Amino acid sequence: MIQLFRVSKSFGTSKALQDINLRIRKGEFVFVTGPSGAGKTTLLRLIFGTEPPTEGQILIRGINLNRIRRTSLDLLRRRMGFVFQDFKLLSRKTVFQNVAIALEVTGERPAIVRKKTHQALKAVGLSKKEELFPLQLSGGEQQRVAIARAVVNDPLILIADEPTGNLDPDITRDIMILFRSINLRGTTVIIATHSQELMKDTEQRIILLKEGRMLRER
Amino acid sequence: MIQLFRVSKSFGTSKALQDINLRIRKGEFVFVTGPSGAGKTTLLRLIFGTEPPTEGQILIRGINLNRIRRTSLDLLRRRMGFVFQDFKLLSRKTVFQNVAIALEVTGERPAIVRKKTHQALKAVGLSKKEELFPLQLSGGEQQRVAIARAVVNDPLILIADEPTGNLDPDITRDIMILFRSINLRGTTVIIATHSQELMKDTEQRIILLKEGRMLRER
Amino acid sequence: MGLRNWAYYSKHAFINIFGNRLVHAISIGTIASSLILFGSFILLFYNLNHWMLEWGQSLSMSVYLQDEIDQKTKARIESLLKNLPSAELKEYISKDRAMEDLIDGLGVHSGLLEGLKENPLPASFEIIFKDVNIRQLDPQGMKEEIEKIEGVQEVQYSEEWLDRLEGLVYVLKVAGFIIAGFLCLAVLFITTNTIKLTIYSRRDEVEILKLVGATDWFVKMPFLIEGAIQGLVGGVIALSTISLLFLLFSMDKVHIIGLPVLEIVFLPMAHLAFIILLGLILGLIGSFIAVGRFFDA
Amino acid sequence: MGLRNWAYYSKHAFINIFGNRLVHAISIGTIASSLILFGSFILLFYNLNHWMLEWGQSLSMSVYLQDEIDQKTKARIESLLKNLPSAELKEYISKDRAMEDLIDGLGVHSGLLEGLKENPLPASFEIIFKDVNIRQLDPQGMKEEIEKIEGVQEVQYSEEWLDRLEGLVYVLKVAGFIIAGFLCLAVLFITTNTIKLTIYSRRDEVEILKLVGATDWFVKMPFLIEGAIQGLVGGVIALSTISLLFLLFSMDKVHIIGLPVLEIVFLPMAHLAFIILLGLILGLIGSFIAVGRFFDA
Ligand SMILES: Nc1ncnc2c1ncn2[C@@H]1O[C@H](COP(=O)(O)OP(=O)(O)OP(=O)(O)O)[C@@H](O)[C@H]1O
Ligand SMILES: Nc1ncnc2c1ncn2[C@@H]1O[C@H](COP(=O)(O)OP(=O)(O)OP(=O)(O)O)[C@@H](O)[C@H]1O
Ligand SMILES: [Mg+2]
Ligand SMILES: [Mg+2]
Repeated sequence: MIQLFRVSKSFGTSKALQDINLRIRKGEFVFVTGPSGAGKTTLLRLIFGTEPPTEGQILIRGINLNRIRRTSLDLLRRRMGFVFQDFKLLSRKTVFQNVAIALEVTGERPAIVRKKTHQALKAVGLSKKEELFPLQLSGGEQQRVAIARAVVNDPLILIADEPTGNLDPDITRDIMILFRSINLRGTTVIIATHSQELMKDTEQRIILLKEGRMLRER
Repeated sequence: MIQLFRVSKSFGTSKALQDINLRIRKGEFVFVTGPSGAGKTTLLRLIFGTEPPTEGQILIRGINLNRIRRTSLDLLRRRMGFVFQDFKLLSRKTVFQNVAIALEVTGERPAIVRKKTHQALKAVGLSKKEELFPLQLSGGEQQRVAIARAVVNDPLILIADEPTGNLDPDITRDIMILFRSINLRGTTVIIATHSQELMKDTEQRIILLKEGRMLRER
Repeated sequence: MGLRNWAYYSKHAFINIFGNRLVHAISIGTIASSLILFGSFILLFYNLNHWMLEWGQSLSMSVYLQDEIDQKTKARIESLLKNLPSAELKEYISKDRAMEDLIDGLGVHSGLLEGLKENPLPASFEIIFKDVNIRQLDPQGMKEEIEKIEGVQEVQYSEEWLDRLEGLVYVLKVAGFIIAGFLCLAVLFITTNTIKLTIYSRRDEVEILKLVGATDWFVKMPFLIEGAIQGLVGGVIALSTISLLFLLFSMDKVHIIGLPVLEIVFLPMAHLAFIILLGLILGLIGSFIAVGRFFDA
Repeated sequence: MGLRNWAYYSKHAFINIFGNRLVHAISIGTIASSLILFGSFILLFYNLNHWMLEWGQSLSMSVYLQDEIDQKTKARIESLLKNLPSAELKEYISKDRAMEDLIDGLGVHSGLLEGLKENPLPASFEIIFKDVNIRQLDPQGMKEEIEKIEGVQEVQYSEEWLDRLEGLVYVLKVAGFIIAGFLCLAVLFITTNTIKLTIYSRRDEVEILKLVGATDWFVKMPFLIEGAIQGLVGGVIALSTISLLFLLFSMDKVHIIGLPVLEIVFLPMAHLAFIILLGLILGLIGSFIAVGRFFDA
C-alpha cells in the first residue's frame, strides 16, 4: 500500500527526516511516535504528497509520488483522509460545510453528501453543532470536525496527526474505537501521537522516530 | 487575586458557563479540567478579559473586569501570560519576534528584551529555532513558542490552555517543571488540561467542569 | 463540467460572498469607483464629440434677397426656406443691419464707406442645416435650387472651416481613445489588484481545498464566479452613479460650473452595456490572474 | 510617545512590509496607478490652462504708419517696437496687403470698393505682447507712448475678446477643479479600500497584539507608518510614470496624436510635491480608517 525507499527530507540545512525505509500494508494500523520535532508530521505529509522528499522514492498503491501528475494526485487525495495537527478548517464555512466539502470535491450527489456528512458528525458527537463556525467551537470540537472530514469519504488510507491532543480521555476512547472500526472495514490507518496512553494496550505496530531517524519498530 | 461571583456565559442559546463561584489566591497552582466543550477555555478567557461574562462579576487583583477601562486592561494583560490552545502566533514574524513582542509592548529596553527573550526560548528548548517562522516549526515547537511568550515577562498570573497537548512526555515534564518554578517565584498559575498524567502525582487544586458547571474541586 | 458542478460552484460562490461580505463590499466599492472614473470620462468625451459634431455639422448659408421685393414675396421665401429638410432659419438680416455689421467689421477703415449715397447691401436670411451628415449634403445643388426661388438674388455658403473642425474632431477622437486606453489599463490594474487582495486574504481556503483533493478548477471556479459578480455589481453601481451624475449636470439650471448652456446627452445603450460588460470582464480577468497566483506558490 | 517607541514602530513597520511584501506591492501598485490617473489629469489640465493663458494673454496691437514715411523711418520704428518689453513683432502689413485683406473680408460686398481711385489704407506693424500678466499691462499708456513716435499714424488694440477668453479660462478652471475633486475622492476611496484589504488580510495580527497587552497605539502605529510608506512610494512611482509620459509626449515629433505642435509644459515643483504629499496623506488616512475598523469588531 505505502512504501518508502531511502527517503530523506531537509529544510535548508535542517534535516527533518533521514534515510527512512518503510512498508505499510493494506489494512494495517500503525502508530508513529517520537519526541516533539522528531519528524512525525513531516513523514505523514510526505506520504500525503504535500511535500516532495528531498531524496528517495515514495509509492502509494504502486504510484510513485515523484512522478505523479497534478490531477492524479487530486484523485489520490480523495481516497485518503488526513487529520491535520492544526485542523486546517475553513473558518468562513460552517461545520457542516467543512465536512461536506471532502465529498463535494469528488462530485458526489447532494443527497448522499448530506447523509454521509450527518453520519460523520454524529460519529464524533457534533450533531448539534453543525451550523456553527469553527471559531465558535472548543479546541476539542474543532479537532473532531477535522476527524469527521477525514473519515467522511470512507478513505482507503486514513492519516491522523496527533488526533486526540485536545480531547478528554472519554472522547479519545470513542475516537480510537471509530478509527478501529474504520480499520476493520479495510482502511489503512496511520496515527502520529505522543500519547503513551493511546498506544498502551495495543498490539499495533509502532514506529519510533527521533531526530529524523527511524529508531525502532514494534 | 482572582475572584468570580455567580459568573455565567452564554453564546446565543448555548450556555458555556453557568453560575461559577471561584476564588484563586496569589501564588496558587490550579488545574482546570473537564471533558471537551465543558467550558475550560471559556473560563480562562473570561479571567483574561477577552470575553465579558453574560452575568456575574470577575475581580482580578481587586479590579472588576466589567468596569475596567480599555487602557487599564492593556496594562493588566502585560502582567499576565496566556498560552492559547491554538497558540495564536504571528505567522509573519520570527519565533524571536513573536516572543519579544510581549516585552516590547511594555516599553522594555531593547537590551533587556533580547536577553529575556533568549532566556525564555532556551527554557522551552528552542534556542536553535529563533530565526524560523512559526509555519516552519512542528506543532510541539509552536506550542513551546506560545509558552515562551507567556512566561517571558515574568507574569503575576500565568494561564495555560492545554499547554502540553502537542508535547511528548519528556518535554511535558520539562514544561511542568518550568511552570512549577515560575509558581515558586510567586506567580499564580492556572492550567486547563485533559491530561490525567499531568495531574496524576500532584497535590494541586483541581477544578472540574462539566457542561458549564463546576462539579467539584480537589 | 456537468450541471451538478455548476450548482456547487455557484453555491460556494454565494456562500463565500456571504462569508466574506466585508471584503467583497470593499472590493466592489473599488471596482465601482474606478469604473465611475472610466465611465465619466466616456460620458464627457462622448459629449465633447457630440458638441463638436453638432457645431461642425451645421452648414450655414446666406440667402441674399433682391432689393425690390415686397413683404409677400419675402414671407413666401421665408416659408420655403423653413420647409427645407433639416434646415433651421436662424435670422433675417435687413439692409440696415447688414450695413451696421459691415461698419463694425471694417473698424478703423469704415471711413471708406463715407462717400456712399445709398446702401448697396442686400437683405438676407441666414439658415443652418443641423444634425445632418455634412458629407451627404449637397450644398452646391442646394444653392442652385434656392437661387431659382423668385426674389432671391444670390446664395452663399462657406465650406472651408468645416475641414478645420473635422480635423479638431479627429484630434479629439484620437486623444480620447488614447486616454480611454490608459484609463482602461489603470482600471484593469486596480481591479485585478483589488481582487488579488481579496483572494490573498483567503489563501488558506485555496490550500485547504487542495488538501481535500479538489481539482484546480473546483477551487478556482467559485473565485472566478465571485470575481465576475464583483465586477458586475461594481459595473452596475458605477453606471447608476454616472446616470445620477448625468441627471445632476443636465438639470435645467446647471450654472454651478458657469458652462454656457450646452445640451448634455447621455451615453447610448451600447456604451452603457459596455461599462457593465467591462466590469464583468475585469472581474473575471482579475480573479483569473489573482487565483492563478496562489496556485504556484 | 518616546523615542524608543518610535524605534519600535518603525522597526515593526519595516518588518511587516518585508513579511507582507506581496500585499504591499499590490497595494502600492494600486495607489500608484490611481495617483497616475490623478496626476495625468492635473498635467493635462495645467497644460490646457497654460495654452489658454498664453493665447489669452497675448495682447496684439496694430501700429498704423503714415503714408509718406521713408525706409529709414520705417526701420527706426521697427527697431523701437522690437525693443518694447515682452513685445514680439509679428508682421509688417503693407498698404497692398491691407487692401487684399479688406477685399477678402468683405467677400460679396467687395464691389463696394470698386469706385476707389487710390488705396486709402495705411501700412501697419502687428505686435504681440506675450507671457505677461494682462492685468499689469497698461495698453492705453502704451498706445499713447507709441503714437508719439515719428511716422506713426495711429495705434489700435482690441481688448474685448480678452474678456471672452478669460471667461473660457475661468470655466476651464472651475470644471477642472470639479473633476479634480471627483478624482481625488475616487483616489481616496480606492486607496483606503486597498489599504483596508491589506490590513484585513492581517487582522489576526491586530488581535494577537491586543492579547499580549499592546495599547491601541502600539498596534496602530506600524500600520499607519506602513500606510504612509505605501502612499509615499505609490506617489513617487506615480510621479516618475507621469514624468516619463511627459517626456514621451513632449518629444519633438509628437505627431502620433495629430496634435498641432503645442508646447507641452511640465508641472511646477509645487504640483509635483503635491502628488507625493497626496500619496502620503492618502496612505495615512487610508490606514487610519482601515485599522480603526478592526478595533471595533
Ligand atoms: N517548512 C519548514 N521549514 C523549516 N523547518 C521545518 C519545516 N517544517 C518542519 N521543519 C522542521 O522539521 C523538524 C520536524 O518537524 P515535524 O513537524 O515533522 O515534527 P513532529 O515530529 O511532527 O513534531 P511535533 O510532535 O512537535 O508535532 C522540526 O525541527 C521542524 O522545525
Ligand atoms: N464564540 C462562540 N460562539 C458559540 N459558542 C461558543 C463560542 N465559544 C465557545 N462556544 C461553545 O461553548 C462551549 C465551551 O467551549 P470551551 O472552548 O470553553 O470548551 P473547552 O472546555 O475549552 O473544550 P476543549 O477541551 O475542547 O477545548 C462549547 O460547546 C463551544 O461550542
Ligand atoms: Mg507534528
Ligand atoms: Mg478549550
